[in-house]
Amino acid sequence: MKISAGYFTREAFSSFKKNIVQSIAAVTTVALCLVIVGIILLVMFVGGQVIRKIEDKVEIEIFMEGLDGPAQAATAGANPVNRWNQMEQLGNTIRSWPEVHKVDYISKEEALRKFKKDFSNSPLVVQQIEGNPLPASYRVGLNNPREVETIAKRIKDLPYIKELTLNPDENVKFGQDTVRKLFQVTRWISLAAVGFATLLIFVSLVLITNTIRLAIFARRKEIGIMRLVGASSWFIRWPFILEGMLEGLSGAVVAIFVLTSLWRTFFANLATGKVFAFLSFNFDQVTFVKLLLLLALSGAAIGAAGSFIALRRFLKI
Amino acid sequence: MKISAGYFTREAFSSFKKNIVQSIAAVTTVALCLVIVGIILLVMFVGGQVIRKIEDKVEIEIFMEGLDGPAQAATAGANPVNRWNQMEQLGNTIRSWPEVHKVDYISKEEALRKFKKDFSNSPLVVQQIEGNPLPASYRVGLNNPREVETIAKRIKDLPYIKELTLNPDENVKFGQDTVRKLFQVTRWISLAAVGFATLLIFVSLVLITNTIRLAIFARRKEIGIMRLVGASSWFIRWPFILEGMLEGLSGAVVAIFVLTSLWRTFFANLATGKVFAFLSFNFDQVTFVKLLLLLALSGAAIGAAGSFIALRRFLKI
Amino acid sequence: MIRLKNVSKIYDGDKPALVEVNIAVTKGEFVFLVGPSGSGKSTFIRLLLREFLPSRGDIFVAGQDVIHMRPWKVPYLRRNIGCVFQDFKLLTNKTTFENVAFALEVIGRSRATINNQVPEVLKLVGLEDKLDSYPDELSGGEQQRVSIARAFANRPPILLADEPTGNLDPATSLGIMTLLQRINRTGTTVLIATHDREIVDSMRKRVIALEAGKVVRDQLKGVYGYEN
Amino acid sequence: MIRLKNVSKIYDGDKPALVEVNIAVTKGEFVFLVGPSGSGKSTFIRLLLREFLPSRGDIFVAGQDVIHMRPWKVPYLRRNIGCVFQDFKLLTNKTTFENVAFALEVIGRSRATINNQVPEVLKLVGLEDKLDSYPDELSGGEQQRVSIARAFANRPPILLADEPTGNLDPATSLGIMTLLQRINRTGTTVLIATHDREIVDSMRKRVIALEAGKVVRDQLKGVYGYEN
Ligand SMILES: Nc1ncnc2c1ncn2[C@@H]1O[C@H](COP(=O)(O)OP(=O)(O)OP(=O)(O)O)[C@@H](O)[C@H]1O
Ligand SMILES: Nc1ncnc2c1ncn2[C@@H]1O[C@H](COP(=O)(O)OP(=O)(O)OP(=O)(O)O)[C@@H](O)[C@H]1O
Ligand SMILES: [Mg+2]
Ligand SMILES: [Mg+2]
Repeated sequence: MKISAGYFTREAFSSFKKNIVQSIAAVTTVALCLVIVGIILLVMFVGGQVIRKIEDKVEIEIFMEGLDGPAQAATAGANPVNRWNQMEQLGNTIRSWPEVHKVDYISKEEALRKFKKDFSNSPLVVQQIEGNPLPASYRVGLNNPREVETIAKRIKDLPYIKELTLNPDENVKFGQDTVRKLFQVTRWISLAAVGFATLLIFVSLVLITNTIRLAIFARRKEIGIMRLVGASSWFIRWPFILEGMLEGLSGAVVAIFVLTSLWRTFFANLATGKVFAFLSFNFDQVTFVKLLLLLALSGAAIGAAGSFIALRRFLKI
Repeated sequence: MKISAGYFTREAFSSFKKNIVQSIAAVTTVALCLVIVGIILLVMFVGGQVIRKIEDKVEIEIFMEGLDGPAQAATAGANPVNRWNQMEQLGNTIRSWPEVHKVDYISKEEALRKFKKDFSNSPLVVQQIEGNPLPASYRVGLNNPREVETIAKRIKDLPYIKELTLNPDENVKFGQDTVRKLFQVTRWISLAAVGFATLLIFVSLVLITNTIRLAIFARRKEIGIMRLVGASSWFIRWPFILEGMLEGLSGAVVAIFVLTSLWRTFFANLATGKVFAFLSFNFDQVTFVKLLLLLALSGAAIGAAGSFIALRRFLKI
Repeated sequence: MIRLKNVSKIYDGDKPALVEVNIAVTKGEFVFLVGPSGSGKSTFIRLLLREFLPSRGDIFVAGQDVIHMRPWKVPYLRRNIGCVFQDFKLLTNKTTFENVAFALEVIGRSRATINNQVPEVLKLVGLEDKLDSYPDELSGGEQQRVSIARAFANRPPILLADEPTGNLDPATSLGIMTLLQRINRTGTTVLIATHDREIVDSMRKRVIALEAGKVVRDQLKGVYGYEN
Repeated sequence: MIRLKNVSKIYDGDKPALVEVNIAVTKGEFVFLVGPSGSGKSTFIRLLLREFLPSRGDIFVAGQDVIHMRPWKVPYLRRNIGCVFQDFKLLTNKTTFENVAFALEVIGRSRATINNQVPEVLKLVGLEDKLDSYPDELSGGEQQRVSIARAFANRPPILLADEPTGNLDPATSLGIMTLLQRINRTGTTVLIATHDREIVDSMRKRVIALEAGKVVRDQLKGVYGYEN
């Protein structure tokens, strides 16, 4: 058969124009649905980063009794130089684990400074403190905060740990209850967000195919006539599919335009603005452009698929 | 004219049945949109309660130097009984303010117990504490946490406050920076949620009227014929409007069914479930039923309005 | 009853569909409108129904100024005119019965009257056993007869018919024409656009002939009159 | 070319539209199908097009078994049949030109051929100045002629016409009939359902008469033959 792609394309465009009411309806539907889905995806992305930032605050603290550098170590009895070395070694060991993101050393002085600041309301307490009774500590940050329990357990099983902390179970801490609760809450929020996004995407699909179905339903007579004049199924189908793609793509372009404006005036300010500055999340352009491309592609695909599905019942002989 | 409501109703129902494809499309669209809007409203309601719960944790602390009941007061010099009375009076005054929700007294003993618990990792610190250097304090909870700054200022200006706290600016505290940031964040989240909900409602309106418009557009010939046979605008309009109401209402009923199921399996569990138990928000049935009624009403109204609007261009003579 | 004064109608294109038409039809007349395909017969009828306005000229129907009429009054004008459309214009979602009943519902007839009159009217056009068929379950001629039945169901003072027998066999056509003549005798003004030479020639009524939009002949007791 | 064996068609209702029809039309024949309104003429034609299947019986068109045909082959059958539909079945979204062109696009004709042939075909039916009009900007007779033009545009071996002159004046009708006769002489099988007594009587071709779905007459050089 000598059916040219040119004919189908011409047909699709002219039909798009001639059925402008239905075309506009389809384009609007696609655009609005994609805007909503796009916003949800952006919010989920930003929210995900915020949650990660919050989760990243989860750390393991290791309190080490009366040790603060070789000099003071001398006062702590036993073999001070040896214990100091053990402490260094402990830090290095932990730092070498791939799951560990950073290991910070808090000296006794730092601990005391922080204590004095915290109790500035109770000068009597501060007055009573003599010398520096606070222990030095390591703060261990993890790449994946969810591994905190495993890593804490592994730290407790390290050599020297007993000597350094005297009582590992007490002195290797990660705020167990709060952390568990935090992860429960964040997981719950993530699940709800994913659920809602999935629902929205599903709803969008239904609404878009619905609109296209209605548009094609209104043209069922036309399709019947084409059949009677001897047009094959694909000959009828192609222009409709291309028209659907055109509608989907136009809708996606509108959605992309809206999302970009929203992004410019809103989300982009978030990163630099004061409100969320402390979260300082970053959202690279690449991800955004990828999202837009995904939207455009989905728009075209949904439009085409919608037309294809809607046509089925009218193309039975 | 002897046009009976019966005729219009019959027409509306029979047209709903005869144009079942369009009817189903309209009902689906209404249902899906209302489900989404309903979920957003529920989430906003629950989220609002969560935010309030978090904001309610904002309290003003008043630290009072070396005072803990008439007995110990004696050791603090000056006129101990008098100061004790002043303290009682302070508590009562604050408690009498309408903005204040509760005033809790934290005695010196309680403060010490908490201190010891917090420093269980540093036994040396606890060892060094002699007697009880910690001050007693009031914790003031507010009805509207956003008034915290005003109330704190008012407390600082109370009589006796200087004698009781020595330095009101230091010892009347409410975590100023954190509180400000918290309120900024919660306000931002609320704004975003309201914005998104508004957008969703707007989108729903457009999508629903779109679908109805398409359905009516497909029947423009029919409308033209009715005109030519001498039907007045309202004679044509009524069945369409009733049909739109029927579609909207059916959609709302479906949405109500879906939302109720969701509510049963999901939101209701939240209140009792473990995850959010610590927030223990309550969501009374009345609010939920009100929401459902609102949805049903909106469904019918949107359907009717959508039909009315869509008809306009076809009813011009 | 029907009066056109210098009426011209030019559609978007250039060629006019009607040119300076002056016609007066008095109450109770029976008129044939003839002319070759595309000569403006349907345009003439649609102007009387105020489906659209003429480009120039004045039109009066049933004592009303069709052109300067308020839009909301148009339905009342149309209720005075029964019209058989060339393309039938049946409501595809309604059965034969409902299509005819619609013309009565529009003027607020009671259910009882409708249930009574509609089958009667449909019997007159020979469709008594097709009451519950939808238009696309009817043959071409049957659809045409539904359109005819609807046009006179509410006994309008004016009856317009655009090619009412184009899809009917000669016998049925004659039956319909006899029916229209009987309706005419009760005082109804009847105007029929037709190509049916046999019928025009045999009935000998007033004939208005159009050609390219112009009235070329207006003859009492005329004939179809175009030679092959 | 066309063969029906014991074909009956009963629509959902009770009364059959066609009863035990046995007809054979050979290649190059010219046949009139006559009968009163509702006698089954359109049903006959629609069966040949496989718009639907008969309730009983066998149908062969252009050497193909219409009933046991694979669905995907139906379009190829239809490309062998040009059909003038009683209700025209024009694509309302396409102009006169595009409507006729569609029949050629369907069989994969090149743009150049189409641009060349379509105006020629439309000239044959007298629509050379309506190329860019949409169906609802055409008079009834003009629409009918577009349908006729589309039916023979791709020179099909079989031409079916359902009431092709119902909306045409006698002169134009005669022109169309002469045209169909000319097409018939080039070897095309032509079958015309019609109510036009004048034409049937003057042309003296084979006449098949239906009545209530039954073939009551099949006569070479026949006449319309129903008495009023
Ligand atoms: N809506 C329209 N837009 C443009 N031109 C139109 C329109 N309607 C009709 N015409 C043109 O006006 C002319 C007269 O049309 P009209 O329908 O009045 O003819 P007619 O006498 O009824 O013909 P027929 O006997 O074929 O029905 C025709 O040439 C037609 O093409
Ligand atoms: N889709 C259908 N469903 C039910 N009955 C139908 C259907 N189509 C046609 N009929 C009935 O079948 C009978 C034959 O119809 P058909 O259209 O074949 O008649 P016809 O000879 O073409 O008549 P006309 O000259 O009026 O066009 C009629 O009584 C009609 O009501
Ligand atoms: Mg006409
Ligand atoms: Mg027929």
